[in-house]
Amino acid sequence: MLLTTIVLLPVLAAGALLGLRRLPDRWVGRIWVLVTTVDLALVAWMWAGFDSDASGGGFVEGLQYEAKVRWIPTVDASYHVGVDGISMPLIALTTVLFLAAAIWSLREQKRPRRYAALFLFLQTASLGTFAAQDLILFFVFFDLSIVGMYFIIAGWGHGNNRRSALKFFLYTFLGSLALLLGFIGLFLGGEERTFDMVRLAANPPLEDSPLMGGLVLLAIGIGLAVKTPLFPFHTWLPDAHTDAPAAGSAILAGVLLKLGTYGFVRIAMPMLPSAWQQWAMVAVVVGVISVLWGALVALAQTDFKRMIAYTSINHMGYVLLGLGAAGLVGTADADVRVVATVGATVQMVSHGLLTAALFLLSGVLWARGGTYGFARWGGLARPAPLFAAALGVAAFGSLGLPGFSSFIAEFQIIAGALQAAPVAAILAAPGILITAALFLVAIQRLLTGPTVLTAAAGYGPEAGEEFAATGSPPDSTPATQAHAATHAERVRDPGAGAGTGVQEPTSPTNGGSGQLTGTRAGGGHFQDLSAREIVAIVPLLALSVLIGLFPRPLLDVIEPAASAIVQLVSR
Amino acid sequence: MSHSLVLTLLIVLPGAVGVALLLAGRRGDRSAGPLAVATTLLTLVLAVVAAAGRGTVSAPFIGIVDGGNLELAVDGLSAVLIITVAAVASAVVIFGTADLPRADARARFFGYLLLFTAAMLATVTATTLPTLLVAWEIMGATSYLLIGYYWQRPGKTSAGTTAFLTTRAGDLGLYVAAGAALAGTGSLELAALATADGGWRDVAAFSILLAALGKSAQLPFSAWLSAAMEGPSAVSALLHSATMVAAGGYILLRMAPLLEATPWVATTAAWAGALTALVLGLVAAAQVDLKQLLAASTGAQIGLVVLAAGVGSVAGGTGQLVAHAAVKATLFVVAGAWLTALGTQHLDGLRGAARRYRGVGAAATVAALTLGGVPPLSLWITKDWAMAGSGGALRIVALVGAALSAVYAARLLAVVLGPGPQPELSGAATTPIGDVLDRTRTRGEHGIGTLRVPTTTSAVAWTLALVAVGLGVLGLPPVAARFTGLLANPGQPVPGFTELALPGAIAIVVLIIVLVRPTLLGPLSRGVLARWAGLPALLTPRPWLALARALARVDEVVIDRGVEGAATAGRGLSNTLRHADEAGIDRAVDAVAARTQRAARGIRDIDGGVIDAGVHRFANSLRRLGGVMRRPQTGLLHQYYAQALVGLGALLAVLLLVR
Amino acid sequence: MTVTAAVVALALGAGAVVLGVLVFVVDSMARATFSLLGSFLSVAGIMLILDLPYLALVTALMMTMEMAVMAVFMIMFMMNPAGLMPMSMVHNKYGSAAAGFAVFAVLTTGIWLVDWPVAPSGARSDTTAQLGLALMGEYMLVMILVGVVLFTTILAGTILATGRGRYDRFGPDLGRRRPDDPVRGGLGR
Amino acid sequence: MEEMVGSPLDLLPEILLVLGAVTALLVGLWSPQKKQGRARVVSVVAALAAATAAISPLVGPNQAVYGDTWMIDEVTGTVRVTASVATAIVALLATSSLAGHPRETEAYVLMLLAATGAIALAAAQDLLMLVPAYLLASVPLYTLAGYRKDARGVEATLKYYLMGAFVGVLMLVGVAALILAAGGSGYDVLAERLPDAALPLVAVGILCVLAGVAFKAGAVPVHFWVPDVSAGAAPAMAAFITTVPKLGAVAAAYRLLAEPFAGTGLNVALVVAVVSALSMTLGNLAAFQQSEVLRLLGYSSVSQVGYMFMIVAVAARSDLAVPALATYLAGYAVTNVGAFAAAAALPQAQTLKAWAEGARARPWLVASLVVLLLGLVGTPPTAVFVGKLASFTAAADGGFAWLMVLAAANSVASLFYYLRWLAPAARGAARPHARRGQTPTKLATAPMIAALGTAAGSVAAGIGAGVWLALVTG
Amino acid sequence: MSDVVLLQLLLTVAAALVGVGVYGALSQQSIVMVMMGIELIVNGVLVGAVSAWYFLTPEAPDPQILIVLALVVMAVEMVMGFAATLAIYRARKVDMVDSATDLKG
Repeated sequence: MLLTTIVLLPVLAAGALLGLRRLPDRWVGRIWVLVTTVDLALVAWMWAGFDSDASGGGFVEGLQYEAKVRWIPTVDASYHVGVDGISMPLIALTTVLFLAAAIWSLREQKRPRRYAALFLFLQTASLGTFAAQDLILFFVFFDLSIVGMYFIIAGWGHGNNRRSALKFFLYTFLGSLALLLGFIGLFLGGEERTFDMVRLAANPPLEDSPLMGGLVLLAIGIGLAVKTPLFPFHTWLPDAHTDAPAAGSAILAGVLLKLGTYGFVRIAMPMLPSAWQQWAMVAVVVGVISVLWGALVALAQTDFKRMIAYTSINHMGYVLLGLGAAGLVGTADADVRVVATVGATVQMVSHGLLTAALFLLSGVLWARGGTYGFARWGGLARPAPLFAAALGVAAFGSLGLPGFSSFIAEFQIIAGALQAAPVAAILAAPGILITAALFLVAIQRLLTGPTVLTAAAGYGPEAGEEFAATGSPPDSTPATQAHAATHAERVRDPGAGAGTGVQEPTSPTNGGSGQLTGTRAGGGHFQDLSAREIVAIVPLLALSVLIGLFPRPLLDVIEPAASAIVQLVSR
Repeated sequence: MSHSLVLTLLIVLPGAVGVALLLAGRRGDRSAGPLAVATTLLTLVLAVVAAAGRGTVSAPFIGIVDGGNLELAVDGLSAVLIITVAAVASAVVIFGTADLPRADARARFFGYLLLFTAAMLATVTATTLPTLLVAWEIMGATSYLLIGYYWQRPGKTSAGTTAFLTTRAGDLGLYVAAGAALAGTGSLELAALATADGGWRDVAAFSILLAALGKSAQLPFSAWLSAAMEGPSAVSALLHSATMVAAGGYILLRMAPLLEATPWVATTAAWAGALTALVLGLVAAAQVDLKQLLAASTGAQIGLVVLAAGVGSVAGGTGQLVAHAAVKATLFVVAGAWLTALGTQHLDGLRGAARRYRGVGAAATVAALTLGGVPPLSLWITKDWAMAGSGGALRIVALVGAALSAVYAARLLAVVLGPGPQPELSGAATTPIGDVLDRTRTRGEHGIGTLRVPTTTSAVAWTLALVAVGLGVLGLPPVAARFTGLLANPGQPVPGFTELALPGAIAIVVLIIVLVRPTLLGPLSRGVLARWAGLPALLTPRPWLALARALARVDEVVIDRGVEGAATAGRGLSNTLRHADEAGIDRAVDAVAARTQRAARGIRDIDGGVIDAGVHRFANSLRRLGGVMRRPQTGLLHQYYAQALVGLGALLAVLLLVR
Repeated sequence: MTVTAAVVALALGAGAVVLGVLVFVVDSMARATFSLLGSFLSVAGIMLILDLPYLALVTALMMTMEMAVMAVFMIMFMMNPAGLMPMSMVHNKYGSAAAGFAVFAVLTTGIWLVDWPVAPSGARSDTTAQLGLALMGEYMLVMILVGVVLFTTILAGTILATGRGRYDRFGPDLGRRRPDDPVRGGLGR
Repeated sequence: MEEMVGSPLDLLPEILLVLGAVTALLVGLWSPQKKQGRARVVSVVAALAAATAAISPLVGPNQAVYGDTWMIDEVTGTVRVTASVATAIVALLATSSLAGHPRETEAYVLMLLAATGAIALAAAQDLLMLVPAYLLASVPLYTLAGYRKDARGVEATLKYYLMGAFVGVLMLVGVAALILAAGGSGYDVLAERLPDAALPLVAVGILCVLAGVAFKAGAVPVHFWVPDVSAGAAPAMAAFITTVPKLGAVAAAYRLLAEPFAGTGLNVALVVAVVSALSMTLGNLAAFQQSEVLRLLGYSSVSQVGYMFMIVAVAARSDLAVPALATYLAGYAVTNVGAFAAAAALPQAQTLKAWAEGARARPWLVASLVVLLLGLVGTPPTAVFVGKLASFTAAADGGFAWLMVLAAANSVASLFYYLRWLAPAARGAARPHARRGQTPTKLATAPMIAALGTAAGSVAAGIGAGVWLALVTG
Repeated sequence: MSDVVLLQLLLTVAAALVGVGVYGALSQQSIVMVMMGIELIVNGVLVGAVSAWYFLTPEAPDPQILIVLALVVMAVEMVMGFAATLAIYRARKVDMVDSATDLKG
């Protein structure tokens, strides 16, 4: 009941928001924050009551907060929810990120009611996917998340958002249908025809027909790979991210991508153990390619947000590397494969926190100047030290520095995968290096050097619509860039301009609270993070550090489930 | 206080104070200096206590397997190193308070510095791979922040980036080593690595060697040292003496049993160290910039540590590490002092600096002589001790490398002890310090100098120099034996008399020759060696960037637009088949059609590859199909009839023919 | 069945086909209508020979009426009623001919390939009674449904064909006592 | 002979519909022009009564009545309920365009009669029953298609009629061929004798009979009327024409495939699968570029028939076919009517663009459209999703995995053109200010309510699918 | 002449009528002429049904019922055809199928 409440509370609130037409708009954001806070509190309550030592560890036995109601009896589909050590952290992550998105969006001016309702709807969809213990229920929520995100990008995005949203929808919908076909294959292949995940995992179908098992895994794999996304199904991602609103990007990267990787753990591995073992090397290879491809392509980006988007591919590649390694039963010890699996799960959580923070930070750039182009920002550490600090911390976190959650994840994945797939793991390691390079270069371009501010007339969402109206996305062609450059105002810091003076930044106290409400118009001003932005971003970073320094509480929850899945996949 | 608490505090105290300073931001600037000095001094005390106490600490971390936690312990090697690190850190922090301009963001600076120190202390006490990796990587990251401390100035941040990336490239080795440990021993204990089975031991050993080479700026990773000189002098003093570069040497010494078990890795290490000593020695001799000279010499000296680890001479290596730390700290402090005072670190600009600032000048002279390996000073002993286990070609290379240290030490001495600059030299590429007599402020390439060396700096320099000299006692056999015993590593090779005498003599001879005829080195400065022997080119990111751009283009043009083209081609026929009067379609179609066309052009641009042609054909066939689908609906009934009949006929054929 | 009967039946069949072809050959709609009627009557003749007198009669009567209606209809509404102006009103002649021939060919091939399980010909019982019993028994529901169909057809045909309804004739409130018709006559008069 | 005749109570729903039709006609004949709403009330009550009356035999045992010409089972029951309910909804949503129309009454009457025809199609257990059922399900629609009597309407009527007449006689040829082959027309007789009959004859017969039901369903290659009629008829009529008779036709095809055509030496299932594949593909691809709302929906209904024929193809091959049919028919009925209702809500908006502009500042209409169109795509948890899930499963279970994959690909393709309608509408509604102070497009209330109701119903039916299935299969 | 051959010949007649009807339905421009083509197909059905009954299943009433239904079909379709023709004539003053081509694509 508690779990159902957690899942359905947001959508009910969304309905109420839409229904209460008399409610003034300014209350919408506050109610939204309130609801997400309550949801987070409920999840905390659930976590507190979660027994991480429960026997079985999850998947087949040991699910907690279970609830089951029959839905479509002829195909044995039901409303079946429950949590275990893999879904618990992701549910928590979801509520945290949605709270951050709510806080971030408190100032949303454009149709705030529908915006809030869509996010709340999306929250239910995401939570439902993580909680679902029935394939059809999983698919329902999985698909709804796509719908919700489509409307968010199409309605509140900028730049060429309509096209990006369409591409996102079509591409991920294709993936979700492939997934559905795979589910049907699981249903038909099982001895007892059911869509119930627990029963399918307990008694995996298609064990004796490698061909069908492989095909079903292929369908499920493609479906999840599109969502994750993995090379070469990733091309919707950069566009969708670039044109989505900041909070939308944060949710898309932080939560929705996890639906894909979560699906691998929850569905592909326990239900198709033989096929997963047989094809684990493919997963590993795809993971490694994604790692390297994502990192390298990100390195070449000239747009901050796009760059972050590509790093998501890189980070998700690690997850798959870890999960693939977990399936290489013959070549690695169970303990080691557990390490890789745990790492993959931690990576999901970690990436959620850090990438969401980075996307919100990129939203700061957009709010100030309507562009993410590296060429149009510079030396921001001078006017906006808080922003610089937050960006620096987030970047270091994302590049896998110890002390952050990402280190725990990547270390475990690479260390755990080495025995199973030495070549792959060694090939993936440079991904860490390239990620480091690209983040450092980004920091260098945005935060240091001469101050470059873009404060063009008509920046903000409206400018994006102008671009949409002329049919060409920002920064897509040299012509647009030239056009944009005329709007960009280069403000050289006097000290830096002299080049030799040992001078400190000219505005050392900009971070003081007195500056928080400065105007955003005019050249030479770059308003530092506002209180709202700080409250949205900093907790995410803090959580990442907390996990990075004290990972045990999280690992205690994940490990039993990871052991369970490794055991299941070894059947 | 229990031993483990001391050990914990040893790491946590500087770390916590550092973080606190960073969080305080500019508000903490005023109190940062004193606080940092107090902290490091306290840390030094703690280090001494911990070294005596030999405690262990364990904190839960990753878990699951043995050695997954954060575990620290102090043994002989660690004991020596924590004291060294803490001492040098204290000295550098004190120097920093005097050297760093008042208006700087001091809280940030000392915050980083303390964090860095904590990381180094953790590195040298770590007993598990996660611990080591955590400390190791944080050290790398803080080094980036320290080098890029003056982020406002062009080039500083990118220098930090270079340093971080190069060292991180080596760090990847530790990740792999961890994997190998897990695979080979099922645990992440450092000590267990030597017992790993099968090829995993080789993998682990080689990976750790890689990490060490990266951190210690050994060949082929040496170039970052040059870039790291962009940092403030205090940073250079810390990074290039007892920490950071030393960490690579340390880890190899720590892993001596593993190297012993994998001879080929040990040999590789030895050769890498020896060659680095040789090449960077030459590079150092060719420099015209004081800090660059010192940087290169650091690489060369640590090369001897690596050599020592490779040949199993742990005690010698450790001695070399410690002695070098003291010497190099001294020299960097002095170089920093001169930089602040004169605004230059160019050798031309520093002519006569030692005469002008006699206090630090004397310290520098002593340190430089030590560096040159002049008997009976410390490095003379430790150098030869370090290479004691080597033989044959390796020994010769090492000896030449050692001799080169006399060359650059002499070069340095020749400049700073030499006569002051002549005014008529002002036409040179770099401006010399100018007219000393008129006492006006002068400009160097680093701006206006203060023309003043604070007393604190002199004191620090002297203290360090005295320690450097004092470490010469390691040459006394009883002390050496004690030292070896401390490291719990009896049976170490010890240099005999000739092995000591010969290099000492060589050093003195070389020193004198260069001091007398400094111009001998002139040609060297104009060659490739002055530019770090082309090493930066070796690690240039350019090919990677080019690859990244190429992939990005493939990503956007081939994969993305290919997919998109295929997806939209279904309706891509839009304009061609559309009748003129039905033109009221959504703009989006046009946009997409235009994009599809652009995609087509883009695809064409990448010369007819396989993907390209295939996608093209697929898109075209879909497009044609889309046209076919609408064409039957002609509006003419008799054509409907005919088509229905044909369709039914076809179905009849299917029905009859396909059973 | 006697040979004579067989020959007559076949002759009638041939006639039906020839008349059917004539429908699309003659250049007058009136003639076409009568050709069609002839074709139907020939088929009715076949029925008669094959022991189905009742249905033959129904067919003949119904087709006669229907063709009469059709003729009237043509003469009233359609152009070129009497074939005064020879004209061609066809499209895709060869394609259609090919289609028609293909259908014929396929069907005929089938007909001559199939091994027909012909029942022993004997004295037929009262065929009309057989029909009647079936209609009132087994197929009663079919006939009921046909009744509904006919009711529907009347309604649907009327609505589709007429331009004016009760409200045009009797006013929106049906209050008019005499219908307002453009032409006098008809119901409600 | 007495035992041949069943109890009239077995046909209670149909009797209620026909009686309702007659009563409505009588009521309407004596009602003033503006007060023909009475006839509507009678019709809706009759339709709902029929739906209610259909529930108890749905639960009861299967039985063939009236000389085995009429089958009462879950298939019939499904069509009885869905067709009656859909008729009631269409009658309500037609209010806006029909109220005060001189032929308003007759429209409701014809709808009720056509619904009866659809049920007869579904229930026919004898080829000879199929023929009048076909007529009854066709004849009223010819008139309804051209109810507006404008140029487009009558053209729709003409094409629909000519196509229907032609295919109708082809079906007669088929029936004749099957009777020739089997010597009887009852499905049980056919099932028994067709396996031994001459294959060419059986093939021609099966094909022509299937052509008839495919025509009613609007499947390739006899689908040509669908887009033209959808575009030419009034939206409410188009809603009826593309929904109610299809339910019966698909059920009829299902019944044919399940029993009489199953045992022949011919691969009838494959032919149906081919028809299914062609329908969904052609419908979807041809819809890509449509700019008219109704025409787009017309093609969309062709593709939907393709999905439904998947179930037909596996009628004899999978246990899952019956639940799939029940859920898909129900989902399709609700959703398709709803989509047409959404189109009808803005009667002046013919093109997608005009619709989007008209829907501006009408969030509930847009919301309904979102639910309905995404429902047609098969987005959970709407009713069509459950239907698609069941039909995909059934298709794979029946050995047509390739068809399932194709259907999935088609679903993605269909999303594209639904979004072409949906996206501008959602965006248009987003802008609160009209551009040049145009007068807002007129909103028709009844279709608006119908759209909202069906949208809600679609979701409710999806979530409550279990209840419905329990009713049908239990 | 055996019964089988006679049956086949009569069925050939039926097939010929169907073929001619198909030709007519496809080739004629006038709506009424198209209807005539359709009538001819029904005519073929009649021949087929009557032959089937006589030669194959004289004991079963089904072919006879089929003939009745064929007549019903013919009548109903005539009615609807004329009604449609009238309607389109009223609306557009044409009676040719080729003239009604507004709806297409």
